[in-house]
Amino acid sequence: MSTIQGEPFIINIGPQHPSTHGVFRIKATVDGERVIDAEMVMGYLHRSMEKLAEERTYTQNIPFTDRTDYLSSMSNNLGYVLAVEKLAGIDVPDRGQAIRVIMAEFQRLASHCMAVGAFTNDTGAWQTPIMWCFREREKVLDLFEMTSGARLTCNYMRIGGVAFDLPKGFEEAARKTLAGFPQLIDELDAMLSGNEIFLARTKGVGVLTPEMATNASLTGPMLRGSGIAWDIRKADPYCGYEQYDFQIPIGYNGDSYDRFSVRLEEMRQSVKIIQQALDRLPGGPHSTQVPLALRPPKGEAYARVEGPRGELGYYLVSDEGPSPFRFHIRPPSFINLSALKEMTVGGTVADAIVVLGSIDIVVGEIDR
Amino acid sequence: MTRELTGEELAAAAERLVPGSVARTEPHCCYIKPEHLRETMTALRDDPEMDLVYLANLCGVDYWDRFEVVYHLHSFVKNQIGTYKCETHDREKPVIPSVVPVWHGAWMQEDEAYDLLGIVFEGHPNLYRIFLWDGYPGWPLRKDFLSMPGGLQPGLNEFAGVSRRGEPPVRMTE
Amino acid sequence: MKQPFLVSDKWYDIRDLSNLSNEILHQVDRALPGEAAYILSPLLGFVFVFLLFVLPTQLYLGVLGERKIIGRMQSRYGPNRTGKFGVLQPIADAAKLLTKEALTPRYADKTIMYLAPVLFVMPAVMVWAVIPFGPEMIIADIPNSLVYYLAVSSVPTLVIFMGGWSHNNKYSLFGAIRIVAMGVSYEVPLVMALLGVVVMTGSLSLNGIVFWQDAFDIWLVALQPLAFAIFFICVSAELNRTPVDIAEAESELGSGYLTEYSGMKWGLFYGMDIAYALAASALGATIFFGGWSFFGLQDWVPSWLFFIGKLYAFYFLFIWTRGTLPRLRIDQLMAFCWKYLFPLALFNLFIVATERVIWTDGLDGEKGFVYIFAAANILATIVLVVTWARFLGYRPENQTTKPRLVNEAGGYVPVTPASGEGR
Amino acid sequence: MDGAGPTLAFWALSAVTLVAAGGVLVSRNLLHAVLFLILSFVGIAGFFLLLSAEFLAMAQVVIYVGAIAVLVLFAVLLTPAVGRDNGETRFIAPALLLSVALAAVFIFVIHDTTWNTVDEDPRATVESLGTALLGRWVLPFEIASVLLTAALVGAIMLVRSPEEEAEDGLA
Repeated sequence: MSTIQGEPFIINIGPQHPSTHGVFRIKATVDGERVIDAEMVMGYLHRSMEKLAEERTYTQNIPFTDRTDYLSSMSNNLGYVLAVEKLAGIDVPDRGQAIRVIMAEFQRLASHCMAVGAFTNDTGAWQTPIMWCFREREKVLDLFEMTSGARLTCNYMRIGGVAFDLPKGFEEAARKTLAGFPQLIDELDAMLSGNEIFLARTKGVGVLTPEMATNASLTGPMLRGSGIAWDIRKADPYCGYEQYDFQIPIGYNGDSYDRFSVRLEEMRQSVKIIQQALDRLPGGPHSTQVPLALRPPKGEAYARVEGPRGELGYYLVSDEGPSPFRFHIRPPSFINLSALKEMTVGGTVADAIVVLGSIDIVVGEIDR
Repeated sequence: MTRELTGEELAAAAERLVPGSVARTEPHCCYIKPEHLRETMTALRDDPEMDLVYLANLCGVDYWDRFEVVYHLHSFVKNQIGTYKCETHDREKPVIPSVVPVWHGAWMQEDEAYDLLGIVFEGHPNLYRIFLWDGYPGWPLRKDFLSMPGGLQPGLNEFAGVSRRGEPPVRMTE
Repeated sequence: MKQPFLVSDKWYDIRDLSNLSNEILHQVDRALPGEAAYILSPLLGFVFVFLLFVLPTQLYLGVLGERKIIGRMQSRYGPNRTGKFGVLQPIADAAKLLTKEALTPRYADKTIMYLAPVLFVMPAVMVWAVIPFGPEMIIADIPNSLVYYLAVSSVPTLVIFMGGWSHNNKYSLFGAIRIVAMGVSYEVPLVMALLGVVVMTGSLSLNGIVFWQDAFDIWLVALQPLAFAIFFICVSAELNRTPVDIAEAESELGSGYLTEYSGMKWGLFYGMDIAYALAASALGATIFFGGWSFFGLQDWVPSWLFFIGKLYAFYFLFIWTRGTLPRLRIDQLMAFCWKYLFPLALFNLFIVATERVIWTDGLDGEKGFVYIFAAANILATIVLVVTWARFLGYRPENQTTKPRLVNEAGGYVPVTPASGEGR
Repeated sequence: MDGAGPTLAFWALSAVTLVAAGGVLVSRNLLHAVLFLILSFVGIAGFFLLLSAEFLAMAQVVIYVGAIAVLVLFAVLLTPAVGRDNGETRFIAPALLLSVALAAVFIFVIHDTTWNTVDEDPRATVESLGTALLGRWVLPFEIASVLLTAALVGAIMLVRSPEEEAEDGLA
């Protein structure tokens, strides 16, 4: 007995498609509903930031990092300033570090809200979870606006600290915002984790074995979803993460559902971290004085943070000039795409969309 | 804390696994000879002592006189990170062996380095211009690529007297 | 069968609006010669039902209600800028759609592409002909109105296929293929489920079914819960509502068969989708929720008010599922239809037929036994649903779906039984 | 069956059905042909309605328009040359001959048969249809169902892949 073989044809998922989250294209060869080949096409949003950064001073480069992963600008700022501080050997005061942790974790909350919401949207839940997520994300963005004046591209971190001290009333506002999150996470958990349709759509879809995940350099929830306990906040603590009590959530099978549930649990952990950071917010200056035209000594540095999408690394090479000789971003969502083909081929078109949603890409970061 | 392996440790490990593979050593990194690159990387990945199973970052750098490809390798269990490098001095056709057979994650990063720096990764299954379109003139991240219109030279012209480059002649890669 | 109540034939008796139309017809018949009334009566019915009911409800309560309620479910306001509470939003929508550029792809089959939205409207109007708004308020009281409904409601599948195929677009073709596969499959359990109703009530007429429910003082949703569940799922599938909207599949196919439609051509599809949902709600309310009857209260309150109330309650169910549930994949959907719904519908039919035989032959159609049957059927539904799922190898997820938590970073953490293997 | 209305309807339906049937023949796009076929099915349903056989009319719509036409559409979709001109064939002469012969037979039969006219209204109700199908004609009815079931099972078996058979414990 033979299976019925259709005529394969190519279908372009993107560049303008509701589920590619930006101008990103998958050239999928499909046989009926089954994907037999997938090719990624990107570069629609390429702005050559790495080249532009070589023309600007170290401080001037901070706004660029906002615009790579525009959904987690605080984490991007943080990774970059950490790299510069490592290169130049600058110490950050305690208060500055605590503020950085608070902001980075709030950014993780906001970004995971978007990730979880968009992912459920990709599975076909008609906008409801994403709207709930947006409701809480808005409050986080309000906090950012209160602190840095901007909502999306905050440009808040500075080399040696943060741009401004926390405004008056921030702590109460932050606690009020935080209070909403456990409820949101429980709501999402109740609505999706127990939903048979959602489980049927996500469980066993886009399975990544731990070996595959490691070999394909995946990071963040993708890696943890496959059962690898890896979190740079724990493994290589920066900004005093070793003082905070939190845990790393890891998945079981490495399927789309595990990535989703890991993100949800990470949000819970972030809430925990922020509460601890707010409780023990030290006094003192928020920043050290750093010369405007900073000239770090000759050398190179690779610093990374655990961004919402995974290991966000910055590789800087200095030649004692006022601007980096080489500025390289290790973009988590770009490298997480490495395994897209392996995860989608063999599944249906609908599965491919779910897998893409579970990777949680930001096209600004892929193309840079 | 992640332990950053020093150049000596990295070189010792590479020499132990593949004798004669180390080109030179610096305090924080270790240069591998291109002809031994893939062999050494495979050995480092599979060696239980080093356990560098994870390619954290792959990045090409243009140093005017040479191209370097930087590999940041990571071990989860040992929690250590090491920086290996591989360099080529040929500016016309820089060729470095591909490590895609060792790490699948290198695939797109090597594509990117090829697209922006023009480093050809030998043995890469699908080397193409991942961001820019086919036929794009030149390699934008090279230091001699003149990107600005009007014949302006790249550099910090707005900071008087701090132009640090310009010594080597600027070529139009058109 | 008891007579529900004595409708006075006075034209001002608003308990039954058919008196009014009859009066008008009578006057027309007297005034005009020949068969003018013969031609006028369907027109009059059309005017009464379509212009006075379908169009306003569809435009206002359908579109606006859907947007407002889903907005509330998504913790936002919904339309609130046009008029008080956004009540003029449907009109604004229509004005926008009418003034929009209607794009046509160059290689589209233009005739079919233009024809499809027009043909899509036709069945949406036609199904209302047999929906009883009251004991006499029905345009065409034909004896086989249920079959008529099913016949007419099988046409949109075809029209959607035409629309999807005509664009020469791969996404649209995907949608078209999906709707055809799904429409044909889900019609089978739907008809099987309704067959159970027909066997129990012994009537193919919608009005007859309502009379039966009124006579025995029970709604068929209690008597045949399994049939109701199957009906609801199948109707959702036929209507492309969200848990099963794989033909539109916004996130996968970018609206499937609607991808290339724009302007009012899209607007017709959108509006008529809601009209079909309302029609299906009307059918569901009629068959399973007693239609215009309300345990004798319809003698005093206009029966069509009950009907419309039930209709919107049913329609709210559609909105609710749409605002809550994710979408199934097509292979899961087809497997669900053929492996789960279809056998259950057959079981249901078997049970109902047995009960009917016992009831009429052994128990002389005693009224009280209906309630015993209802209790038995509710029990049987639970047992059947659970056992058939178990038989197909499905086990509910009892264990935690939460991820494991570790304190230290390191390599791969193997899944041990203690940490929840084999969830 | 008298009065202006039914007569008008009869001629309108005849026109629609015949034009649609002609469209099936002349349209070179396979999908258009199928759509014309569907239109002609609908026209036939209209005739049934005109003959007071509502149930037959509805069954015609449900089965032919809702199911069979959709299956034909599937068949057409799986044909590679849907939109191509499908008119050219080497069998024009035999086809013409065959169709003329067939038409002659039909016209002869229609012309020569003495058609019975029934005076009373022949109401084919659902009850009578059901009684007939499960009473007098139960054997052909059941044989037809068995045949269809066999065809269904056969079709399912044809498209099953070995992997599916292996993984499906119920098979």
